[in-house]
Amino acid sequence: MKRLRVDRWTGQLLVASSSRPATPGVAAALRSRRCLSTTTTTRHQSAVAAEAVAPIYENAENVAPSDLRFPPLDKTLPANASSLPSPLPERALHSPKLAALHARLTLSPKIPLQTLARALVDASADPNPQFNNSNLAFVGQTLINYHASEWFMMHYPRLPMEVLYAAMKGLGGDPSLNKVAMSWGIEAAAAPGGEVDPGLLQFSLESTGDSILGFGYKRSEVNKLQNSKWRRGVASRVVLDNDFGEIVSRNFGVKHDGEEAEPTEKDITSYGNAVKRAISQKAHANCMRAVVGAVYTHCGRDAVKSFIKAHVLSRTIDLSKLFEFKHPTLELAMLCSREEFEPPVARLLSETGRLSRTPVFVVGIYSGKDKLGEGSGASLEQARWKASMNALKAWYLYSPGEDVRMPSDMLEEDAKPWEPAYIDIGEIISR
Amino acid sequence: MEATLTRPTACCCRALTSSALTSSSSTSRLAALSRPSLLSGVRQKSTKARHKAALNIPPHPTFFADRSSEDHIIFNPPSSAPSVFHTPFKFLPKSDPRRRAMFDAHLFASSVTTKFANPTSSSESSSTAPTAEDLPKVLERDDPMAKNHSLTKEDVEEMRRLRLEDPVNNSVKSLAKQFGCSVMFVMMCVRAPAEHREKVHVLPHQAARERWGPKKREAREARQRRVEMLMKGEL
Amino acid sequence: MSRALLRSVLELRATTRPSSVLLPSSRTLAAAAPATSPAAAARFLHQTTQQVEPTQPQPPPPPPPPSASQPSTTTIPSQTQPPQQPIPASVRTLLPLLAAQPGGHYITVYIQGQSYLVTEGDSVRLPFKMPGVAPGDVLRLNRAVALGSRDFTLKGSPYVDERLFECRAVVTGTESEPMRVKIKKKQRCRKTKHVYSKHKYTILRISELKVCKDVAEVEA
Amino acid sequence: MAIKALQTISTGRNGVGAFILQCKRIDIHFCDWAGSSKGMNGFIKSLLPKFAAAHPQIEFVVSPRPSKHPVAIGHYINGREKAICVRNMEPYQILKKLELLRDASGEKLKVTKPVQSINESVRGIWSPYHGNGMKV
Repeated sequence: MKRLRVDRWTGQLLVASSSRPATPGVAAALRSRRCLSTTTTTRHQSAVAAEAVAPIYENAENVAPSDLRFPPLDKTLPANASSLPSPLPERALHSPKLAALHARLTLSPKIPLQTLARALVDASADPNPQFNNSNLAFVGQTLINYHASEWFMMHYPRLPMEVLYAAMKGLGGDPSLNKVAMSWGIEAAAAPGGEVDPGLLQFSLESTGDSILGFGYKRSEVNKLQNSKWRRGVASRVVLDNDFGEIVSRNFGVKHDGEEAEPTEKDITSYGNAVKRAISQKAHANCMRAVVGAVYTHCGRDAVKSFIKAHVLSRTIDLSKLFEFKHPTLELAMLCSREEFEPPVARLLSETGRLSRTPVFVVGIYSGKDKLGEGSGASLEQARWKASMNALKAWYLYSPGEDVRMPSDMLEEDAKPWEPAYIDIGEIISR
Repeated sequence: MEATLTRPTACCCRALTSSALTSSSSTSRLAALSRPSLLSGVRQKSTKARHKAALNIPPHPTFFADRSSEDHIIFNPPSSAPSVFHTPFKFLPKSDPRRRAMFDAHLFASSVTTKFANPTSSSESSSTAPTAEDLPKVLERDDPMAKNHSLTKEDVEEMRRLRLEDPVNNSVKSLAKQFGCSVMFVMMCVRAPAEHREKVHVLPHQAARERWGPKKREAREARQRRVEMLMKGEL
Repeated sequence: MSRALLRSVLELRATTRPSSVLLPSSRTLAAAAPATSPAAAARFLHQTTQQVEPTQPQPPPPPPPPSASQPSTTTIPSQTQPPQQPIPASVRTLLPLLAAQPGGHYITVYIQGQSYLVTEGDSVRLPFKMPGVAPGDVLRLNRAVALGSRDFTLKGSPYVDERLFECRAVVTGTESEPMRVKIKKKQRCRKTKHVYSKHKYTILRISELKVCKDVAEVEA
Repeated sequence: MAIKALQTISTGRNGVGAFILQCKRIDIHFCDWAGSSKGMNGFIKSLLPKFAAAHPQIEFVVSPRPSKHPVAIGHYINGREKAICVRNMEPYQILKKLELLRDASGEKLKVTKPVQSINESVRGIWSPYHGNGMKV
């Protein structure tokens, strides 16, 4: 992971005074913030309980008698609230949904409700970085991807880079974090606005906020890559692309690993098409990352590590289903030659129904006397392919053990001296 | 006397006389008499009144494990396919604690099938279990010429010239036989001229495909998809 | 053949010292009464509401307070432990092998007389409603008949030694079955009596299953 | 590059790592006029404050529903609802019903197996081609 002085600049995220830009060091500078046309209520975000700014209330006299019998539920709604892009931070203290979400995640009392309310405001709802969750989401994403990549590299040191990217996306990517946010009971508001309940996730389906989230550089040849058959090697993905090896694109618009998602005319109007689902998925994922960023900002490094371990790393992902091979037997032979094992030989372990319509051959791949893998198939060729694939998976999915120590464990006080971990020399590059 | 569980070798020839009937126990004899199907008097699994004794299999030895008074660990590898998360002993890196602690190799290999356990297992067990060498090789193209690496540059040039000059007579097989190398090597060195490929391979191939009916075409596509699924591990 | 294999291992005098990680004995969650929640003693049986008691004054909890997985765990004085028998030799040598095997572990836990074969992350539906527990409580299950990995099985007589494993379950809630109707009718009598029943069952999630890696340390 | 990667999404299990109460909101409707809502009105005055304080993770919405029977509706994270009509019930009976809503997970009621798991089998699925066969 690129080195980042995370603790230095999260402090200023929250007390976002207008003088300094919110997040220096992000590759693409955020759009210059447009200071809000000061309406009668000036908005400012502060970690400490917001001091009372007296928004103007409708005076109660001219309210019709029937309203008296059923007084409006939300008294604190100022008259001009709907003109603001997102609810006022002070309203967070009176939102039952927000308090319920705070308690449901058993967040520490050090995290104020205003920060949680801010985590629920997406960049597409409120472009002003001082009031949306893009900064917190950026911190959260850095931490989640750091802990996830560390977990994978320590537990499965021989994973090929492509499979590591797929595993990282399976654990910390948008689809997975969207499911985590849903499992927290986060509901989305139909449309963003100042009058919305601060406990709802606010993002707009039409105007996509252009918050750049994550590392990676904009490739100049991005359209060539998508249209023609240009090859994008793994090395270039490590350097240029984001944490999951996907192309970073300037205009936020919805990208699924490169192909341009042009919503047709019909798509834009009907609710629930692929583009809108992707926008909602990204908003939920960013909200979850913002909560992780808030936990880090208020409770520190250990708290966020246990939070990520409890909510993200505890999810299961079957790594053996992420592999797709092209020439398994050839690759196994190259592996054995590289490691100076005897060349692999396929042997028939057991078979049944050779002349019938549904034969089963169980083939084992042996290197000298040792058995590397075993596979069964309807034909000898398929069984041999499967056996060599299983042998390769057994090689790539080697694990030192569940309780292998991680570099981040060294940050605790009484950490034992570090034993060098096993680092693999790399996967087999074959034709 | 151990007898593997196989179908009882009841001969079903018709010529058996009724004497076979008297040998079976009295109760089943009455049942056999009453049933015309058993005129031959032969008792088979297919007949309804089969003998229950054949199904009376003793329970698995582990049920008789000595009810010792203390906890004990038994070693009972399952009869199932090995999982890819069990790294073979050979694949363990040198620094791995499991290798350093000198675990006996066959213990881990045993998580595969003990029947075909690794020959390095302790001596008395190898007498029964076949070693790796006895198992028949699969699809071994022991093409003796495959590993002949004595061709020089001139040979390759000569081979190219011959091939381009007269692709029909100097076919890949004849060149391989002539230079004593594998067919794959010849094809790697030289490619037939375009029109020859067109005439001999591409056109007849396309012509054959046109004659295919929908069933055959779908079968071929299904076979192609099956290979893709296999490579994705879905099959 | 497998007997010979086993004997060869037992004679294996090489010191099997895989990289051991200290069992977090620091956590002093006392072995709860079989299968009832540690917080149960603090609540009467028919107390229905979930009392969010302040946890007793334990040593000052470490600064990061959000223990997401155990919101309300209180420690109760554990009743007298069964006399500590010494750990048998076969277990001492083979348990590290069992613990080191990849591919996960399974355990047959006993809850109120019923045995459940579970792995980590399974959800168990008990055939009864457990009184005095609320969703989110953590139970320590210490009665197990068998504990094993792919090739090795630790069989208890009749129960496995509690110190050799740590199995925790979280109460996720109480589900009820669909309404069942029992129609009671006698022949030649038109009166039919319908008896409706809808029992409630507690659902547990096995949140943690750890096999102790280093037997010597457990005995210390 | 020989090995390509397939995309999957990880699955989370409530309780492993972190436990989240599935009931996120309970709507409580009462009526000042209806006699059947007498118990509910008493419950709201007496027991509801303590119950709500004990469960900060549940959002309670109390609103009148004139000339209708009192009802408690639980909303769950999987988007489903459970409504319980508490007409003519005493406050303590209503408290029991609210606890039922709190403990429920919102899933449809069905008979399930005692143990439900998504893990691979530890000892693998039996196959006739492995192992030594059974000596008879």
